[in-house]
Amino acid sequence: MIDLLQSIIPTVLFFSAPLILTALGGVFSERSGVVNIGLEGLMVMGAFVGIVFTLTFEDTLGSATPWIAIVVAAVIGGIFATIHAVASVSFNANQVVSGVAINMLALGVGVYLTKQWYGKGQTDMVDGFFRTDIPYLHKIPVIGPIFFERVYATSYVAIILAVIAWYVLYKTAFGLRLRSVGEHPMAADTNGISVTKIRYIAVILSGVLGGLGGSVFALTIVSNFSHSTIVGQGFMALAAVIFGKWHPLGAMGAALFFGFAQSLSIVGSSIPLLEGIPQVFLLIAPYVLTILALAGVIGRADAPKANGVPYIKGSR
Amino acid sequence: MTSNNKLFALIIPVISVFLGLLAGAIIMLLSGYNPIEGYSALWRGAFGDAFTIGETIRRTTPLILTGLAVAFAFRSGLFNIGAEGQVIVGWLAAVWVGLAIEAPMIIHLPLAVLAGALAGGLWGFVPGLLKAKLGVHEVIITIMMNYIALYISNEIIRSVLTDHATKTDQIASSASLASEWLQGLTYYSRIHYGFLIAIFAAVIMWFLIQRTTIGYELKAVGFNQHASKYSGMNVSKNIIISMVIAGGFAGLAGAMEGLGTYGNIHLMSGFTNLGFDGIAVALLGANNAFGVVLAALLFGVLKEGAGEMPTGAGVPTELVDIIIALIIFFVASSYIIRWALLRFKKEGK
Amino acid sequence: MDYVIEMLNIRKEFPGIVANDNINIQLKKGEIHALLGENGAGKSTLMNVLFGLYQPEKGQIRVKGETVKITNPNIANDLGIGMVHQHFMLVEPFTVTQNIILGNEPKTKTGRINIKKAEQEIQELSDRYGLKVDPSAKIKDISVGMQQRVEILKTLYRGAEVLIFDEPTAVLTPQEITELMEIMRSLIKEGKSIILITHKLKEIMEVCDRCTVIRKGKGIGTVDVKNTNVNELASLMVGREVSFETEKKPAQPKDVVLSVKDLKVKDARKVDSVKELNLEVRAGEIVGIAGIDGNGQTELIEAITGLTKSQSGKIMLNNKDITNKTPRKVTESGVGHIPQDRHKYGLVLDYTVGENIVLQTYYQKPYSKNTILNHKEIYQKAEELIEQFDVRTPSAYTPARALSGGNQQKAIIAREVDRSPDLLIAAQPTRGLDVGAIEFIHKKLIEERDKGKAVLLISFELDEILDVSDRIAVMFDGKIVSSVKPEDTNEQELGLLMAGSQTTKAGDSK
Amino acid sequence: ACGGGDNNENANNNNNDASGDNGNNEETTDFSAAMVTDIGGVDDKSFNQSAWEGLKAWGEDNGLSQGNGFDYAQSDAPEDYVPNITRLVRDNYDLIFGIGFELKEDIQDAAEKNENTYFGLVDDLVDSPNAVSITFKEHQGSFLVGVAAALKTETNKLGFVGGVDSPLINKFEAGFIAGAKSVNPDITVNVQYAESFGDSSKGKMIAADMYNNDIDVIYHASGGTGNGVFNEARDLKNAEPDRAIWVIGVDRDQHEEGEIGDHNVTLTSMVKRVDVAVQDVTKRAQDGDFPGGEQLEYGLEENGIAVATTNEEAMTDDIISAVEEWKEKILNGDVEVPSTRDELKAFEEAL
Ligand SMILES: Nc1ncnc2c1ncn2[C@@H]1O[C@H](COP(=O)(O)OP(=O)(O)OP(=O)(O)O)[C@@H](O)[C@H]1O
Ligand SMILES: Nc1ncnc2c1ncn2[C@@H]1O[C@H](COP(=O)(O)OP(=O)(O)OP(=O)(O)O)[C@@H](O)[C@H]1O
Ligand SMILES: [Mg+2]
Ligand SMILES: [Mg+2]
Repeated sequence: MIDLLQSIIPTVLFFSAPLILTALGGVFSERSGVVNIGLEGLMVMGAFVGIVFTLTFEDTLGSATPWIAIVVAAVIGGIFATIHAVASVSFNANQVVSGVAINMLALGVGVYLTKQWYGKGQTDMVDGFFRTDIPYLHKIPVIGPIFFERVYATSYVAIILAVIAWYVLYKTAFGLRLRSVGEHPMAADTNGISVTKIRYIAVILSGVLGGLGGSVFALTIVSNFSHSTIVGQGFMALAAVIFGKWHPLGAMGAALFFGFAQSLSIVGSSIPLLEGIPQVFLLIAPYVLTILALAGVIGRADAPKANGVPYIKGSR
Repeated sequence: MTSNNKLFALIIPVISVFLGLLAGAIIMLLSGYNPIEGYSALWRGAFGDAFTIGETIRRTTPLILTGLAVAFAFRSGLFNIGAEGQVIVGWLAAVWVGLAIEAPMIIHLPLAVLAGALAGGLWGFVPGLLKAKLGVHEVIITIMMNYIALYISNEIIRSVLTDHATKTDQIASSASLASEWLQGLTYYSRIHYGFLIAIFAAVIMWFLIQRTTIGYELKAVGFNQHASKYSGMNVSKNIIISMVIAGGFAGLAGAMEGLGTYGNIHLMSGFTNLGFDGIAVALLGANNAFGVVLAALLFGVLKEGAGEMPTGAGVPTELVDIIIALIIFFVASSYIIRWALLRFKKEGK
Repeated sequence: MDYVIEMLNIRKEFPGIVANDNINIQLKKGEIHALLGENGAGKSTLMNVLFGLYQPEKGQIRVKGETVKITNPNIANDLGIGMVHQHFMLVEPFTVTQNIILGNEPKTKTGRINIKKAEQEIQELSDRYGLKVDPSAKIKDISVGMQQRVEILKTLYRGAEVLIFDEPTAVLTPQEITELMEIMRSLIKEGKSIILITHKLKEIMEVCDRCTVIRKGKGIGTVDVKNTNVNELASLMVGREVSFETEKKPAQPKDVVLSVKDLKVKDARKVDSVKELNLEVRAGEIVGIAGIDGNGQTELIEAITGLTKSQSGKIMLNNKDITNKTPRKVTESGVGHIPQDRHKYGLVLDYTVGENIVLQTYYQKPYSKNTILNHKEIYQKAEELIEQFDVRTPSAYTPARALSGGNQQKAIIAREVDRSPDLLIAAQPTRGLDVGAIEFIHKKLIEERDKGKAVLLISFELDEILDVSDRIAVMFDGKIVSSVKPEDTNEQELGLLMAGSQTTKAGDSK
Repeated sequence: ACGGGDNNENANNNNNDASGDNGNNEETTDFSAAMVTDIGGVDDKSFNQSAWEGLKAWGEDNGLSQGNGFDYAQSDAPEDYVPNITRLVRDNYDLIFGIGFELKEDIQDAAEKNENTYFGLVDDLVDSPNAVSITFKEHQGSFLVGVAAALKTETNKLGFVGGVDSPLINKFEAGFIAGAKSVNPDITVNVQYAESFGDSSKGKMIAADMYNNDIDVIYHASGGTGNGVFNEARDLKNAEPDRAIWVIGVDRDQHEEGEIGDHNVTLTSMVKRVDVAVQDVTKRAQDGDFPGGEQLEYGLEENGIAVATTNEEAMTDDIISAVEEWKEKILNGDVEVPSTRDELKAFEEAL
């Protein structure tokens, strides 16, 4: 059992980290009332920037490179997300359409620039992040080896950010305002809160976190960028947002759940009692499990009331 | 006011598309390509000759249907990201029937098409049911259903429809939508009778939504569930119906691919993207049947024409994706364009 | 002359209409100034302009003589202007405290919200002005009355000197209204000034010093309340004479249409709210249910109309059992329902007036034949009813959303009455409506009675109950505690009965 | 519609002048050839790229340049194949390659409809007098890397990661297992399919699980999914440089993917010389003996399949010599390498 956990947990951690980060972005955006199915595109941007930056500076900056790379990716992601903000907050665009456009645009730009700069459809390989032992913690008996030995530090960055996100959303004035804008923008407005400003910040934050998620994914798992680097992770992150009921910790839990299910479906084939099962069942297991979990345990999830509704002054 | 709206409803998409193309031209200039060449290549690629026109129509056909699938659900306040999976199962079912049974065309073809629609409908039923009975959010269920569809269909192709092959045999000609005649007209493009089905489906949606009590209920539920309940409608039933019909449309899209374009189904190592494009198509078409047809056509033209741009003008296809994305942005932001127009008219007075 | 607020020649247009057509209003320090006008006259608009939600096309606003531009609510707040909106501006999932401090949150050094501090500030305020609230309760769990007190606290918390109340009493029970009056007086004592929008002339006479009247967007003038009277105000507002006492012939009750036996219903939070209730309504009589909000009236109606399940007991209509039947079955068996919340239940706001007119009948001939709608029939019927009930709307094709509340209500009543149901349930039918509309609706209810229909009227307005009903059933704590005739009772007696055995629970347990 | 006629001329012409100059370099030819990629461009570091390199090499030998003389059309989705092929036909290319089994039907149709144009299909069979099928004996190459793996493994546990479970990939699987077991029958091979050629995270998870169950050599035939395999291997190697962690690449020499510090986890790669095949066929067509209707199968003897030896320290001399031995056995027919799971069964029983 212990060693089963020991084989699953680290997998769960590296698989889930990008989803957690991106899902947090989704939580911020949707809590402020801006639907964001552009998460996929934001991850693409992040992956692209993360890889390009690492490729360019790996030699000069050495082992710090991936860390700087994900920060840069976060920044660019934030900038890229402002497109979504302008369209859906300032221009009152249909937020879903704008999100779809973000997805197309990111992929187009990413692959196009890759071809322009490297003359080929995908970049070379980078080293990116390596697993490490988390200082001190990995010495803890039992827990240590399972959770803190040979893991990606970025996984814990993601988890810590989830906690921070929770604190920001539920303990600070900014969080209160952000949620009020997503629930009842006019009420916020009459209290002198700028709906536009808050929503911009939230959407840009989702870009920052999506960029982080994408770059972490690329630098811990894929090691290069191409049109098929990000395929559906953004939508899984969106699923995690809803699964987690638009709550940062909930979203984290959901992402971890996905990771767990995935890793089970793979480890499963080497678990004796599951060996007989046809592979297809293991393949769909993660998704079926999710549906069962939702139907059985999680149940109804209500989006923030004003989610997806552009706020136009003086109209009811 | 309303007359204005009607006018705008026509003008705004046009302006948006124009602005999108303009932006695309600028990008091409900046990256050192000749926009004129680029766009004329795009035009040739889409309308250059009988063949390309045939292919353009062919490419538009399933997009109309997935567009309807998303739009229809939206009308009753549901977001169907599941068209992707519904397409796959529809494709599978249609081909299955196309292979499994022997019958005269008048029976076989409709049966195969119907099978596609039913399979898609079934795939829409699950999220519909969970939403209606347990309030589980349809977005997440449909996403999961997409993956399940993908893997199951691959497995069925491998171990049921074939003896471990990459693709099934061609379906019986009695189940095929392909048309020698149309192909002859279009220099062997893969245009098939499916586009008639797609148009018909659009008419069906328009009729259902605008002219029948079913549509009246679906829209009411979409707008205000409390009032719908008060007025004696069965909210759950309507949610399920809506998802099933939506799934049916997407299933038809799959049938178009299976019975028309390819005449078989092959192992898929990823999604078709028909479903995801359907989201954009639906919303560009303002979730209205007629609009969806136009939006799908726009998509079909751009994507088909895109193929010609690399060989024709040396412009990479990615650039075309960028242009499409920009067009979508401008259409999405029509509010600001409307606003600008109103402004403009005020000045005018 | 020291005016705290002066709005001069204000003009505000909306696509299609001029909501305010150079209106003037001047607010003296320390006065309660009424703003009176029909539904859709332009009151809310004018006040939204003052509060910075709308920008006027023309006109001037002065605060303490200074000309100011109020481009957003922030500026209004800074100028000491606070507004209690007609439709509350409260975030439902938030607590009372969170709603009040939203936008002006006290912080600790760590950037964390200082809830402790906030709560005690709020406590002080509510003690000072006698505004009872539960700081840690969630908005969605508290009564409308308390929600309104929260709105008031919001303005006070921001140090408002001038308070605008947009139809505060429309949603309150009589008890809550008396409390509100007290609150206003104490606010004045503390040196605040108040603009009060209301359709209830009695309230104006009771608390206001002056009253500005507007009609169809135009200013009619300002009068001193002490040298005017209800009828003058009414005719100023409507532009014609208005009769108040609704004259009606005595009722001739016939056989029982609705009979409710030992009914038990749980409310949304699964607590018993209707407890073994018994009630009968006969053809040709109007039974008024008097009671303080939150004593099970809502659940009673929802149970009868099939919107909620009843735990036990029987509901019979014309001796047919309709217990726990679906809303559709209930409607078909001859029940009409004018719901309490017209925006939530009564209308699909995004549907046209026409589409709303057939909300329960769209599936029947002639509006549809085997599922195909017949728009011609639908809109013919709509125009006919619009005509007959004089619903003020540009056309039958206008979305219900764009109608004034009064006219939205008329549309609903038109729809329900036109089906000529054996039992017509009217829940708060005149809430938020101007006297003209109220007069009209009362007439309609009595007409139905005279046609031999049974009418069940639920209202928190005692004078409405007293005017319109033939028999009054007092509801307290989920039961009918007594049944009296309007002519042998009065407001005081009713008030006591409604309060049950003197245990005054001022509606805070909704 | 489009000029089959001038096509016809072309074909004749080049037959003529082909007999004139014997494909002498630098002198340009008016024979033209182009290819349609399957999904992914000519820079997919895989056989689209390899094919393109072959075509380029041929073109440059004949002083041609991209766009005139030779070109490619990129497909981003299966539905692009037909338009791309047709486009090239209309541009009067004399020889058109379809790269990848996915183009089978479309090349078949095109060949039937344009009998004056030559077609070539890589990785599957077409049947038409003006079309040639180019397939590879991947099972042979896989067999040899299987041999290498068998000699390298210390745990006698090997892993195979496939993309989508399909006949083509099964070829790799069968050959690999056969090769490994011929060296040491006790070796076990854990076979996993990711059901995707682009799912790195799954590749990484599978690899992690395999290495975790002390498998020390993984052979992947899974395109982009392989990225995850290499990623995991490099990470493990980085943590324990002395631990034996190996990946075997596919289609082309994936040495670069294996680099980690001064180590390299790429043991070897099963190289598929699509370039050789394409160049060869084009040349023959240009010289007027287009193998129309034939089914060319490029294997070890045609140099269509090779085993990379870039990683010297890993591919020790005795491994290389062993590989050479087995290569001989295959060439002279002592060993018949299985190419399907059934053949594999039979093969294993025969061991
Ligand atoms: N946001 C808006 N857009 C368009 N028209 C509006 C808007 N708000 C109000 N109106 C119109 O302006 C007119 C005045 O509205 P206003 O809200 O001032 O009425 P009111 O006096 O508050 O009515 P009530 O007594 O029912 O509250 C009405 O005809 C209304 O339809
Ligand atoms: N976006 C809008 N377009 C058109 N009319 C509007 C709009 N928003 C509000 N109105 C109208 O403005 C008028 C004033 O709105 P208000 O908030 O006062 O509601 P109301 O008319 O008082 O009805 P109620 O009191 O029942 O809510 C109403 O007629 C309302 O329908
Ligand atoms: Mg108002
Ligand atoms: Mg009102």
